[in-house]
Amino acid sequence: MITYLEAIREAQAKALADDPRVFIYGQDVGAFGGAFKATKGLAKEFPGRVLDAPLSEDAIVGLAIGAAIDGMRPIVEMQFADFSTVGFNQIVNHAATHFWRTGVPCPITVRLPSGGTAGSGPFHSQCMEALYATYPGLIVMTPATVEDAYSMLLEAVAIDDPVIFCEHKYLYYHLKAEALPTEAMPVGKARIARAGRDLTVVAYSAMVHEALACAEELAGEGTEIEVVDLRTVKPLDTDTVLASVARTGRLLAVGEAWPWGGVNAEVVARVASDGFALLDAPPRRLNAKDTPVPFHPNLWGTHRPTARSIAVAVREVLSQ
Amino acid sequence: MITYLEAIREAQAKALADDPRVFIYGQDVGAFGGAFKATKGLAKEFPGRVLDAPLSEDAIVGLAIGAAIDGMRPIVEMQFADFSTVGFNQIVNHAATHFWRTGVPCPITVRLPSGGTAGSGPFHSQCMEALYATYPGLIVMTPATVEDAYSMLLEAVAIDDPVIFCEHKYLYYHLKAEALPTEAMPVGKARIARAGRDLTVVAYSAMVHEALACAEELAGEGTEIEVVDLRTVKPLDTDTVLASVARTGRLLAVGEAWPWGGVNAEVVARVASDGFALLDAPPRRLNAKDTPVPFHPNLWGTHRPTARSIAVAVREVLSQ
Amino acid sequence: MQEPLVESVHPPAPEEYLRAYRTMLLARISEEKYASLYRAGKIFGGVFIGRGQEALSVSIGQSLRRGTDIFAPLIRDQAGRLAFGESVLDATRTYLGSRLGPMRGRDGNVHRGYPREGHLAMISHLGAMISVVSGALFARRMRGLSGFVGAVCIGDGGTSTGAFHEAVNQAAVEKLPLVVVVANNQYAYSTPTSRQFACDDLLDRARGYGMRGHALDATNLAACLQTVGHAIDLARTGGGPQMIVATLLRLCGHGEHDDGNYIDPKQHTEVGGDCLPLAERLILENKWADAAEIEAWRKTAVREVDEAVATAQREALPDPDAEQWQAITTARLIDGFTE
Amino acid sequence: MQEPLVESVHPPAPEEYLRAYRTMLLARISEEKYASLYRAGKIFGGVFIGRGQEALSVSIGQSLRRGTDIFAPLIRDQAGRLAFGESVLDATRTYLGSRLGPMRGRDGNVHRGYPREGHLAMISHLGAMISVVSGALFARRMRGLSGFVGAVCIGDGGTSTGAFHEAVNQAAVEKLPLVVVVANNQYAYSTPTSRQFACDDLLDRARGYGMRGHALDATNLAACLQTVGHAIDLARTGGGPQMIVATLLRLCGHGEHDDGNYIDPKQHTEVGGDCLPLAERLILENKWADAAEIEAWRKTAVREVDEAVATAQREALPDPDAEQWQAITTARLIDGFTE
Ligand SMILES: Cc1ncc(C[n+]2csc(CCOP(=O)(O)OP(=O)(O)O)c2C)c(N)n1
Ligand SMILES: Cc1ncc(C[n+]2csc(CCOP(=O)(O)OP(=O)(O)O)c2C)c(N)n1
Ligand SMILES: [Mg+2]
Ligand SMILES: [Mg+2]
Repeated sequence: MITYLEAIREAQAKALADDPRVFIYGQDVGAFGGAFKATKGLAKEFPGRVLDAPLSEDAIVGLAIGAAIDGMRPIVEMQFADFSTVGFNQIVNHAATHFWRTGVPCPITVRLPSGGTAGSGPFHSQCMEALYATYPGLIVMTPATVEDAYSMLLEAVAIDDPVIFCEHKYLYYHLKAEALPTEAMPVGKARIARAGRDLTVVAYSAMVHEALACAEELAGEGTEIEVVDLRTVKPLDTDTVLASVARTGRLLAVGEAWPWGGVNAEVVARVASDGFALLDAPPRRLNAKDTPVPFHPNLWGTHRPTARSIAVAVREVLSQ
Repeated sequence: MITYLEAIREAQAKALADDPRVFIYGQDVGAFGGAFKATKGLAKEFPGRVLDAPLSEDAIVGLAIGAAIDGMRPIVEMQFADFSTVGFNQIVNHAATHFWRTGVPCPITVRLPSGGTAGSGPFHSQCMEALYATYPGLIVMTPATVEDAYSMLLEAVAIDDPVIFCEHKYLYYHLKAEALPTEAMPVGKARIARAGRDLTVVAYSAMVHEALACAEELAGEGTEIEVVDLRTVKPLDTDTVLASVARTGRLLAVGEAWPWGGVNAEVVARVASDGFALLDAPPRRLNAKDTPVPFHPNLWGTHRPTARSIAVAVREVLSQ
Repeated sequence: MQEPLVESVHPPAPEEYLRAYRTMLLARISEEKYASLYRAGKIFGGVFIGRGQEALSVSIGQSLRRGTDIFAPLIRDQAGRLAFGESVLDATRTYLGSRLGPMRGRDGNVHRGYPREGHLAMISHLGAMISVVSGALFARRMRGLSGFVGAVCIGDGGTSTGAFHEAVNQAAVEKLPLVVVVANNQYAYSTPTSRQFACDDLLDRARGYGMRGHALDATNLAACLQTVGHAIDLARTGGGPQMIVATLLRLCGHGEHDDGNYIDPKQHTEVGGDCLPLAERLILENKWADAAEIEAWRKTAVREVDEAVATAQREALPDPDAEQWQAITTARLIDGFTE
Repeated sequence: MQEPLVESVHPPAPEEYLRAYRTMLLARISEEKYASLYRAGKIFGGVFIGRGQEALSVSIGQSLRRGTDIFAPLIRDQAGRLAFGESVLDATRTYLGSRLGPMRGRDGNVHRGYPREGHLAMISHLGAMISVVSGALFARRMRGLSGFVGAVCIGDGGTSTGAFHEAVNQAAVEKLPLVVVVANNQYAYSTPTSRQFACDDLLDRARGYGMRGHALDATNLAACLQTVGHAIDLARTGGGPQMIVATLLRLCGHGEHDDGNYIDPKQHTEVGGDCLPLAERLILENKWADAAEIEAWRKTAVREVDEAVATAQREALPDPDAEQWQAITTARLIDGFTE
């Protein structure tokens, strides 16, 4: 059995082994193996290629950009996604614009340990995928499975564009697979995580699992929901989403991020524009509440969508 | 005649005169009067209350936050909206969360000279309203008229919450009014900038004027479009938008920002969810292209929506 | 700007010293309690303690005047917080998620604060609090007040943030009465100072900002009280911003989830003195108190902590249904979007 | 770490000096041309020139080796760019929006660069280029190369950015062969240094990072060539990162839209020498060239600039219909969203 977190470690080990241009840079990623142990043992296995950085997110990303322009394939680990606000400028104004401005690609991968877990609070729980997806020039990956965590991270390092890799902390230990994948779905394509005829739930990252749990529960009541796992939010695979809505006629977009804008708004807007005639009922969104992510589990459990609140929303859409 | 820019200056003069808690802080805002002269003469008129800051956006916002928590009403001028990425963390993680976390409000106003003008290029043209609107705890204003620039800035300073004030550089000199307003529409309410029966264009900031120019042109062809000026993008006045769509049956959301996510996605998603039955055709969006904002006017003129490209999109929606 | 100050340490007034010692004791005991509650799975979120840093921290809180001054503590400042007037009960409430705690379950543990009382509520992003303290000082100066001062804590790791640099430089330009206390405890999480900076002495940075610098051995409570007190006095009386660089060792893991096994054992001999027994020894040597008295204080502290835990555990937890899910205060401007 | 270096200036080899002088002349003349084109409404975007800063800038470009080294110029580095090997034609193309310019109309003027040749394309956000140069150096070291160096320019204003601090500290920790050249031209836009920093001398910062510092009078070309050359040599030969703090005055507005009327006239007497005539005087005094030769060089430079303008003006402008509107290179991952 291999966890989502181990898959991330293994993907990095493979990238380091296969490609001498790869190195890892971030706070405590060296001998310590990272705050979550995503780089455990790698500093020893690949001497001089897994390096501790000072507490300087702007300079961490900046150094990675310079190395990438010069032909390397750096992987940056942010200790938490939330701290990427401090490296934000280098990511969105430097890495993202470099290819378009100069014709020279900037292949960095920025790993963002993302999303909420019980007790993490306002500054260790954020979902930042939409922030980055808004900027031209970035690829934004949001793997929901062990297999995707592994194969998409490999792909992130391999492609010539900057990638924001949003790995979900809630899945780190909870999610397990039998083995690492040997084949992979192409990046940029969404996946039907569960087939169903009554309603399409579009989700990504940890919310895929809440949606699947909800689907399981509703199946007992005779309702079959289809769950689409976006896998990447930029590019966003509109075709797969539309094909699903064509089958079900109903859409619920579920995301852990805040309600204003973001992936859910983008999904609903695309379906409303390009699949208007497919809809038998108004599309709906389910998001976290419009406050900072609360610290206490009692509040946190209500702040973000869960299988239970998804089920409530599904029933509402089905009733229309 | 008073310009949009002068209205911003006058609002700040009035705020300084009326409320001893107000001060202005930013690069070159003092004796020099700001890069755009939005604070012209104010340092002299209000000694010690209009202060030049070092080239330190994070510390500029941080100082304003501390002063606001301590009872002041700081106005921060970013030299360009684009540089607010460097003060981003203090805005979104500190100012935005403070009231919710502690119960103590943080009434700062951050002025962002926003949007494109010919020749400004990738780093002096950005529209950042959606970035900030995503975060709980912020109000985001996007005035499109001289009157709104004046009265909304006064309101921004008056309210107890942090406000991101997106003033559009293209409107600074181009837009003129007879006089400053003595009354104002409430903040948070959208405005029907032009009434029409055939299609609703929802816009904000500079795009309101492109939409109005387009409406003028189309009126000659017998097509009457209604233009809704959002005025604030957070809160977003869904009711006024829905009421307009109820009259016209058709929606085109127009924004100068990039296509993924943002205000347009939010508008379309809200209308699709809450006004599905009102729509006679699929809603549509028109945005800038998904690249950095180009420097050369030849490219820039095509990158962002214009009256002409809006007309093309309007005809497309009307043909459906 | 003057040369870094290296003061000869003469013991402070006994009452001051004993007050500080008792607060250190309370900090140590309360944090040991939180750590054990954490191990028992009774605390959500991380537990980060100030073991070994109490002398430095208490000196800050005790040298400040609540009601006049601003204090921005960080994760290792239980002692400073208590000395600045926080009750053990409020601290404990935050750890145990009581709805009556200052953060009402919305934020946790070390993020607590009481901004109206000048005790700021840290955000996690290191370096961010410095300019915010400056802002409060700036506000007070603008209102014509005087005699106030602000103190802000930062670690060796935190000195590498851009926020630190911008804010310290800004405070110097504005000549604010700010005391920046750098606790160089040799590690930022697992990262030793050799991977954090390359200067001979962080104190050299003071001159580069045009600030007065103060070196300090933070294992020595008398030195801490004297140097911190002096720097705060200087700032308070118009001396401009001050930078203290205190040397010590983090005598624990980064948080209670971490055993800190990467800490170089040599550090323990070089800078690893534990300020608490060292302070106790001085008390006994000076006969300011005897062992029995100290034991009685310890018992009092243990009782206070136990009572706080018992009280907080009886209190209601946050209730999502009673919660006001709104991040702004201007009700009419709450986004109408409801899901 | 050693003491800041104050070197006695002995004139460099005449050929080196004359080469630098001719590049300065070309820089000055080309920028005067851009300024007049700007006034005539022929240039989009801002025009920012390096009047008075040419001696410093040229010394950087000329001391570096194109193909081996990395150079990150800023807005006042026309001279350094040309010395590092940029053609006047490519510079002019960028100002005039030619589609054949390095930025193809996508970005403009001072933002141009040729990253494949080690000439980086600045983003506007000040401070951001420093860590990026470090990254390229880091990459080269990792690939086992040696003998390379990177130079990065920053202004007095730029030293206040968090990005500057993080990057300079990082370079010191990594012991990279980086030369950070601070051009203290007394103003950041309208802001005088008194509102920018409070230290006695920015050079004091070098020690705080554990870097060697070099003071420099940037009105003196011989001093610039010597000190910049020396710092670059030190970095190249394993001396670790170097910081140069050069003193001069910005002899123009911030940009050509600005008359700079806020500049304190006293500054002109104190630090306001113009490096170009000063360099010319030294040439004449040393009889390295006579007035007629210098006049001939000037004419050559004028002709080169005029030709570049004429050529660039004949070239096609960017065409939105021919433009590839895609910000990423992996075609299969372009977002399918089309409007
Ligand atoms: C900007 C930022 N990046 C990363 C972190 C994650 N982080 C939390 S504590 C810590 C180490 C802090 O070290 P130091 O400043 O020396 O303080 P100490 O823990 O030693 O008291 C890190 C990296 C953070 N809080 N903020
Ligand atoms: C982070 C950031 N904030 C603001 C600006 C706007 N700006 C452009 S140039 C400038 C002044 C720069 O002064 P200095 O660093 O001294 O360089 P100089 O212009 O004197 O060469 C400012 C404030 C910017 N480019 N980047
Ligand atoms: Mg530390
Ligand atoms: Mg300058």
